[in-house]
Amino acid sequence: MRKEVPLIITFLAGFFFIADYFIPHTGFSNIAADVNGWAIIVLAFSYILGVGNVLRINAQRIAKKEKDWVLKVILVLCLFFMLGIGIFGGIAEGSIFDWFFVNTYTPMQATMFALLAFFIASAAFRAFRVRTTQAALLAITAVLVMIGRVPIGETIWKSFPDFTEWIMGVPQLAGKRAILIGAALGAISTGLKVITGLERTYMGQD
Amino acid sequence: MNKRKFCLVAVIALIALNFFALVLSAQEASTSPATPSDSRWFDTNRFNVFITLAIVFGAILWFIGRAKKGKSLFVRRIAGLDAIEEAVGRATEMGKSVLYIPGIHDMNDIQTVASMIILGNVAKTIARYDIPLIVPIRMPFVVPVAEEAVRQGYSSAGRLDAFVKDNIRFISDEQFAYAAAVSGIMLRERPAANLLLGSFYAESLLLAETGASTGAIQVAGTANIHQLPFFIVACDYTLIGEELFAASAYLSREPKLLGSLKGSDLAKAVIVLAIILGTILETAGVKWFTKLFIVQ
Amino acid sequence: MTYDILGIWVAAFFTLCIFSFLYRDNFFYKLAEHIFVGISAGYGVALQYHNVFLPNLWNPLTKEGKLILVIPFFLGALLFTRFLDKISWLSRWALALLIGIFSGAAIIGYGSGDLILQINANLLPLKTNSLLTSLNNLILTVGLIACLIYFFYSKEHKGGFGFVARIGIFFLMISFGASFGYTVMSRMSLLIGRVYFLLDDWLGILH
Amino acid sequence: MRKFFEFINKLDRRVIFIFVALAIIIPLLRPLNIKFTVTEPVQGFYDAIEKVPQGSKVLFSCDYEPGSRPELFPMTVAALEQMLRRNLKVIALSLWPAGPPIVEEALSDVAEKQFKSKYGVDYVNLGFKEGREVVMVSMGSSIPTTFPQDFRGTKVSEIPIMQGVSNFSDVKLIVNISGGYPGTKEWVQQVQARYNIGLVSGCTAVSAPEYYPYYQSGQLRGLLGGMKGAAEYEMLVGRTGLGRKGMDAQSMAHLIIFLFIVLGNLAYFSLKKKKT
Repeated sequence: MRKEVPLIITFLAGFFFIADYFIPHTGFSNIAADVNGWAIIVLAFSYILGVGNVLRINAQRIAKKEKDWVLKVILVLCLFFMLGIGIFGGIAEGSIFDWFFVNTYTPMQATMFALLAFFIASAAFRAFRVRTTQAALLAITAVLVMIGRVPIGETIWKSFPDFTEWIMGVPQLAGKRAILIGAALGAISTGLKVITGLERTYMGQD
Repeated sequence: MNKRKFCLVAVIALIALNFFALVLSAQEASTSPATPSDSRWFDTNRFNVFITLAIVFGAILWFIGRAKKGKSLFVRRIAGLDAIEEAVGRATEMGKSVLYIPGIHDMNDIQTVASMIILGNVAKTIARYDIPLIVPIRMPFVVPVAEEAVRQGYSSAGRLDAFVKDNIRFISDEQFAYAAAVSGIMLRERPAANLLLGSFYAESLLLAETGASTGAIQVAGTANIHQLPFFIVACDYTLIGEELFAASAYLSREPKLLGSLKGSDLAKAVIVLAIILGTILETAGVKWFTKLFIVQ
Repeated sequence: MTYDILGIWVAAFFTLCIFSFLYRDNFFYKLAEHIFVGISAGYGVALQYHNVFLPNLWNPLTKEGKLILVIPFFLGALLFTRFLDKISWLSRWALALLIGIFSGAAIIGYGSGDLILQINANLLPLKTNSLLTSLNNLILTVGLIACLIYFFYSKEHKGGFGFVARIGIFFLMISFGASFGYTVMSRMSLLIGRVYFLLDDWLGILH
Repeated sequence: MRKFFEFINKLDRRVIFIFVALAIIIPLLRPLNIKFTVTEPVQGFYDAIEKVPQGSKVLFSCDYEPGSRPELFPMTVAALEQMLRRNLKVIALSLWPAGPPIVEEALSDVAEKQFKSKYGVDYVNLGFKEGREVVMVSMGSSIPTTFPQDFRGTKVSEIPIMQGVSNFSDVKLIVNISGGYPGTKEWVQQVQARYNIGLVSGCTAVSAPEYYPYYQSGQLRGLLGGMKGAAEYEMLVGRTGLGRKGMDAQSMAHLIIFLFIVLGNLAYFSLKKKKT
């Protein structure tokens, strides 16, 4: 019962999605539309489950008074605060919820990504070593694309941007297309193994 | 016996529910004339997608069947595996530790599954020498799987006594905190070889750079295409995209992995031939072949 | 108006807290990081409640009586059995629905969108009226075939086959070089965005 | 000379960080306004929207979060300006949880303040739906059942712009601003060919190289790559946003990185020659 029913559900769900692509029959496509609609709802529940995990892990850390447990308390308080003003105060523009989104969520997430600019600069300086001919080719292309793609490149050489567009549109494209096709075959084989129940690691440990 | 009966009931219930939905939605469809009702049971102009999927599915299932029957399926040795062995060998010569980072994703990412197989093999080669194998982990779920993989490796080399459970350490599930802590291990314990194999994201930059600065020999491998450029320039060798999965199939000879690898290979061969044929026909001005690959 | 100014100062404070990680990991960075994890988790649930739970489940189920929605509600609730170890395996019923659908979506999406259409786009004539197009078509075709052969595992990369594979790695390196250049561009733009916020919205020294 | 390289090799990371910060702050304080021209994929994006008949409906999916805002928000407002100038009816939505507030901000800046358009008649914000590529396919069978209410809670059946919109055949073009997954790749795979609808994409520079095969194959009619793509597009639309303002800083930042790569390798090779 633990293994059989989930496998049946996975097979049915996968079958409906694939069949919906091939079968234009209105009655059938309505079932597939319903099943897709269910997935949207279950996914929303799984998001809430994810937050439940965040709460559970942090609650354990607070209980055991681990390092920085005070910060974990702040984390939990912020979570419930934002959740509360969102559900009761509404999420439209101009609400307190939106104020906190604009003035805390946005700057912090944007700055975390901006940190990467510094890390990539120090990596370029300390780790970007042209050890092999392959790395040399990578380095030359990287530099050509970086300089050609910014205005200063165009002042250096009039048709630098067109040359960069050529690199992106021909040699680079051939490599990316091969990777695309390889990834497509990989994804199809994994999807097939999951739907037919050959691949069960997603079942997790029981 | 009742378990089987219960499953049958479950299946029947599910199908009944769906036909209930069919009745409901069919009745709904008739009330909203906006969507013209279409009663065809197969969309013929999607026949080419059907054939392609049939070929790929058939190849994969056929090869998995052959692998299960123990037929010998040839897979060439992945150059990356030699690089891993060389890195581990260098560490044993210097008597220093080896750091194995299995990526930052959970067990439901196939790259982590592939990384566990390679980890088991690395453990087997290291078991013969008394050097520590440190495995820092980000997702709690991965810890027991990694312990099991390393224990299997040590026991199959007959050195279960040398297996140290504490070297497989859960660090933190936050991305940058994990990267900072692992960089700390690299700088403090100065491993001679860093192996970064699995699913990596923006933190790959931090790890590869710190590793390079400590002078350790580094071998990396990931299927996340956007992280490959950093690994290629910062590490001594990099397994590119699918090579990570090919390496795990080569090592484990596991029917499912071997079967899908060989199935994909057959599909690639068919694609290469199709491109050659298509290009010749296109150059000759013949268009019908290309039209076979149009999707509506 | 004062709320906006207060907001900009709060945003600037948190921006500098995160930037302080560049100097070294410190209390302010950890504080900001924990606040962010809490706020973003709370934000997510509130948004899912307003944009998914109410319109797609609660209102149709209670107000329009679409009883079929009892199934997803039941499956969704099953997910929470993950917290009760004794019956946590029940949560796999809900996971099974999601994994089944996403596997089906991957097969159709990759199969039709990536596989067939990308092959179609690479069946190119080598003789065209413009020399440049013919040359480009040749490079595209040779490059694609060489890379596919590089990712071929059933034959040793030796002799002629090995040579073609080496041409493949040649194209792959150009492809990764371009990705590296574009990634540098992306990260720099994100930093420009933040510095622009600090200099313009906060300090107002940009004319 | 070798002492200089030894000094460089042991340079502290924070010194590098200071150089990067200066390379960005100085051009912002002293703009150089270096000229640049429009490249072909950006022209394709602009022309694809110009070709949409006046007054028809367009789907505008902004799938990104504040983390990619500097590259993608300028594209969002510029695309809105071009669409509203052609009196196109914009149906906006987002497949990322943190997307809708950004869409609301763009709509109020451009639609409300600049064009004085009426909410619900000229444009609408359908908000967020969880489900990623499943939402796209679900919209293929029915948009109203997938999005029963808009972001402000009004029922879709009561919104004028949504009358007669049942699935993708009722919109002329999909304009997708994409920050990653789910984004342009999923729109191409799940929707473009299956429902035979035009698609253009504005994406982060990180994703741009992966989408060139879709542009060459015609699955994408236009492609804006990163902040440079936004700057070129702003020039075409005639708008000065963060895209154009950031270009000088982008140029200097790239030169600094180029310099770092060269210096790092010179130091590496000179010290390596010493060892062997």
